[in-house]
This record gives sequence, C-alpha cells and structure tokens, in this order.
Amino acid sequence: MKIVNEMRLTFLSKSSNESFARMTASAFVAQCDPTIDKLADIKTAVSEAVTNCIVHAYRGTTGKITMVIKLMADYRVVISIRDRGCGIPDVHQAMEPCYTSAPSEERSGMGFTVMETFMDKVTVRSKEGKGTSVTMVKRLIPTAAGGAK
Amino acid sequence: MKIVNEMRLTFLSKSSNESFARMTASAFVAQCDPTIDKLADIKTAVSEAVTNCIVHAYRGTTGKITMVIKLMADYRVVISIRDRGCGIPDVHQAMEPCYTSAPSEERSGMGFTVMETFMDKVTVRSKEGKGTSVTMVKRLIPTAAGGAK
Amino acid sequence: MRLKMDKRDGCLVVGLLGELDHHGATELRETVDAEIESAGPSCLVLDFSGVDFMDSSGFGFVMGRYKKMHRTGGAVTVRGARGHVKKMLELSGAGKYVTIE
Amino acid sequence: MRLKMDKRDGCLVVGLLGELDHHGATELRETVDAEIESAGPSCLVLDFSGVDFMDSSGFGFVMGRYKKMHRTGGAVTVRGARGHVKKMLELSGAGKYVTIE
Ligand SMILES: Nc1ncnc2c1ncn2[C@@H]1O[C@H](COP(=O)(O)OP(=O)(O)O)[C@@H](O)[C@H]1O
Ligand SMILES: Nc1ncnc2c1ncn2[C@@H]1O[C@H](COP(=O)(O)OP(=O)(O)O)[C@@H](O)[C@H]1O
Repeated sequence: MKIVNEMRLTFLSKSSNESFARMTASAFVAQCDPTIDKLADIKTAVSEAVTNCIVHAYRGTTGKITMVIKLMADYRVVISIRDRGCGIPDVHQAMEPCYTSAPSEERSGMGFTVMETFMDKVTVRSKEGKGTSVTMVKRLIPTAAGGAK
Repeated sequence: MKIVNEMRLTFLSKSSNESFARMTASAFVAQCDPTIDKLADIKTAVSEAVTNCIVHAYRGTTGKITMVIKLMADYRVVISIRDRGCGIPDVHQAMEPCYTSAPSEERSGMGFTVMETFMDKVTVRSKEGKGTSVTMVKRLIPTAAGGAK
Repeated sequence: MRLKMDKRDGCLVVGLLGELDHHGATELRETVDAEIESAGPSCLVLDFSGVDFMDSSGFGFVMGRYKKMHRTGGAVTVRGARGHVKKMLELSGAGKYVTIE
Repeated sequence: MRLKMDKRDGCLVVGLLGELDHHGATELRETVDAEIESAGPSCLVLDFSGVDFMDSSGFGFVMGRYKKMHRTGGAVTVRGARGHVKKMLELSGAGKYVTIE
C-alpha cells in the first residue's frame, strides 16, 4: 500500500517528552482530517507506548526513543514506537490487562490494554537486552466493507 | 554547554509538512516556557528554513528534511534544518534581502532576512549538489549581561 | 499540571488542571499526598473538569489516592470528567473502587 | 487555508482564515486570482484578521496580488493583521505598495 506521508522522530526518554510525542503525532495525523475522537485515541495510544519506554525500557537511565508514523493511501495510520532498552521477557504476559512489573510506582498494567482498545491493531516485538518495538495501526475511514464514513 | 533535551525529526519535503514542522518545533521548545512572542519568532524561522528545502532544495522532487532541536542548559535553543537537495552556489548572495532565484513563483527573497531578524544567530552551510544546512540559535532568556528576563 | 486545593465539610477537593499522564501524575502525587496527610480528610474529591488528557498513568494516580484514603476509611469521588477522559475512566474499571460522578 | 469573498462598492474583500505559509498561499492564489479576473474590482481588500500565522510566503502572496491589481490600476489594502502577523507585514516593506490598515 502506498505511503502518502511519513515522519521519523527521535527524542530522549524524559517524561517531559511524553506530551511532546503526543502533540507531534497529533499534528502529523491531523493532515488526514481525522475526527476529534480518533485523534484522541491516537494520542492516548502514543502516550502509553512512549511512557513505557521511559518508565520500563530505560528505567533509571536516559535513552533514545524513535517514533515513525506513516500515513497510507487507504487512510490507515501506522505508528511504530521503538526503544533500545531492557526488552520484555514475556510479551504475552506483559500484554495481559492489569499485569505490571512496577505496581509500587502506581502503574496500572493497563497500558497495552489501552493501546489495543483505541487502535485497530497492536503488534509488539521485543528482545531482552535489545529493546522493544510497538507497532499500532488505526483506520481513519472505515473500509468500504466496513460501511460509510 | 550542556544539552538538556534534544530531538531529531525527519520528514518529506511536502508543503503540507510546513505547518507540521512548525508545530513540532513549537511543542518541543514550549518545554522551556518561552514567551508567546519568542515562540512565534521560532515558528516563523523554522517555517522559512523548511519552506526553502521544499521550494528550492528539492524543486520538482520529494526528498527528506531533517530538523534537530537542542535545548541548552543556558536557555539557548539550537535548531538545525538540513536537506540533501541542490545546494546553494553563492550563500552570501542568497542571504541578501530580496534575492530570490524564483521570482516567478512569488518568492520574496526575504526568507533568510526573516530568519536573521527573528533568531539571534543564523549559520548556513551548503555544497552544490550535496545539500544545505541552516543552524539557528535563539536565547530564550537574555544573558545576565543582557538584563533581566 | 497545576492544582487547586480546597477544604469543604471535612472533604479535600482537588482540582486538576492540564494533562494527566505519567509526567503530570508524578508532579502532583507528592503535593496531594502531603495535603491528605496533614488535613486527614474523610473524603477526597478529584475534580477532573480541568483535565484535557489522561492515559493509564491517570488510572494509577486515582487508584493510588484511593488506596491512601482507604487506609483511614476515607472515600474518593472523581467528578467532572468529560469526553475522552470520561471514556478512559470507564475503561479503567476504577468505578468499582471510587465514585464517578 | 479557507477564504471568504465578498463584493462591496466595486471592492473585492477577501477574508483569509488560517496559516499563510507557502502551502496556504499556494492553495489560495488561483481562487483569488480567478475572482479578480472575473469581477474586475477597482480595489482589493485582504482581511488578515483570521490569519494566525504568516511567513515570507505571505509577503509574496500580498505582492503578487498587488502586481495583478496594479496592472489595471487597482489598489490593495491589507486590513486587520494582529500580533506576529502585523510585525511580519511591517518587516516585509509591503507598506510601500499597499495600504496597511
Ligand atoms: N518498552 C518496554 N520495555 C520494557 N518493558 C516494557 C515495555 N513496555 C511494557 N513493558 C512491560 O510490560 C508491562 C505491562 O505494560 P503496560 O500494559 O503498559 O502496563 P504498565 O506500564 O502500567 O506497567 C510493564 O509493566 C513492563 O514490565
Ligand atoms: N535549502 C536551500 N536549497 C537550495 N537553495 C536555497 C535553499 N535555501 C535558500 N536557497 C536559495 O537562496 C535564495 C534566497 O532564499 P530566501 O531568502 O529564503 O528567499 P526565497 O525563498 O523567497 O527565494 C533562494 O531563492 C534560493 O535560491
């Protein structure tokens, strides 16, 4: 499928960059004229993935986070957020609702659940000691089969 | 001088990305609590440099533009915007007010003048056939010598 | 994030202003907890009408305050959430522990 | 960008809404020029009160319309610019050619 527009952003794992990453994603996706609701869904999912890099992947250190966003000709938005942090030993367990490795820090374990609720597809690839990449897809206009706009 | 925060954004030379680049710069610099005026100055300078990549560097083609922003511990913001486009044969001439190589497209030749007016320092490096990089510095809080905030 | 704190009839009313993400929650937590400890209110009202954005870090923030209040038998109410923030609160399942108005 | 066009006493009044950068100027140019050609106004008023942002592409847009109007002896007025947009218009030196109100 043809890519209509594409961006790549690299930034440091500082918590003040969480809102920056959301705003950047939102400003880029805004080019497709999404509904306010869909834009809020995307901002929330981006926030979860970026926060995980800061809180978990680079725990106690500062590393680089990369966010790539592709706007596809069929109105799908593909967002991937990558870190080179500690990795996830058991991705299946990590994605279960309420599972968190940091309950003492008031993490709810709902980050992946939120991503899966608000995006159409979430894929996680991770390697211990190497890092994690989360790829999320959202359709901005339902496909013909899915009904009208 | 210590870098407090840093980002790197790569995007395509499409005119719809002009406002995206401005918004991203603005969202990142907003972390330093700049005045609204200084934020507008930065957005304008970014817009000029990015537009030049789209209009001049990659004329008739689509290429990649990279924007790097560094927030320094002394409240300076350093923004560099780079392309791998056609380059500028005579940088001195290009920076003169009202010089433009594209008068028929309603370019005013005032892009560099605007950058120099709104930023504290503008440095241009260019190589024909290789590309151009524009580095701009803005002090968000005047130095002690320059008076109070 | 910014905060407005107010005491009314033994209740501590905390108005949150801004974006309740991990960064924002970290900024607030200590201030709110210090106030709970010094005032010892029997109920805590979190006024979300000024919250423009919330992610799952917001769930953690609400549940953390619930746990703290619960230790002394106090109750927590979340009030005034709108739009996306309201949708998020519903998703969180926090309604089992705190009153959502 | 969006446009509002209106005719008043032989004047074409064009209200610009949005950000007047290279992208925005490119979107508008043809529409405004087509209207100038069909209506043949003796003056053109560019209402900038809805312009939130302008860079040097905006100078080119104003001067381009000035040149077009000038060919038939028409005048151009720019009205309602605020804040940063006003500062930009002053910097442009366009005031030598068009009336800035
Ligand atoms: N980028 C990451 N790097 C390392 N571990 C991660 C990453 N993202 C998620 N995890 C792990 O997956 C768990 C569940 O993540 P999530 O559902 O977002 O909940 P929470 O962030 O509240 O813990 C985390 O507690 C952590 O152990
Ligand atoms: N990134 C670039 N790549 C190639 N040429 C450039 C670039 N930026 C500027 N130039 C050259 O410098 C000239 C002056 O630029 P500027 O002052 O911004 O005015 P304008 O964009 O209105 O022409 C341009 O007309 C062009 O010839």
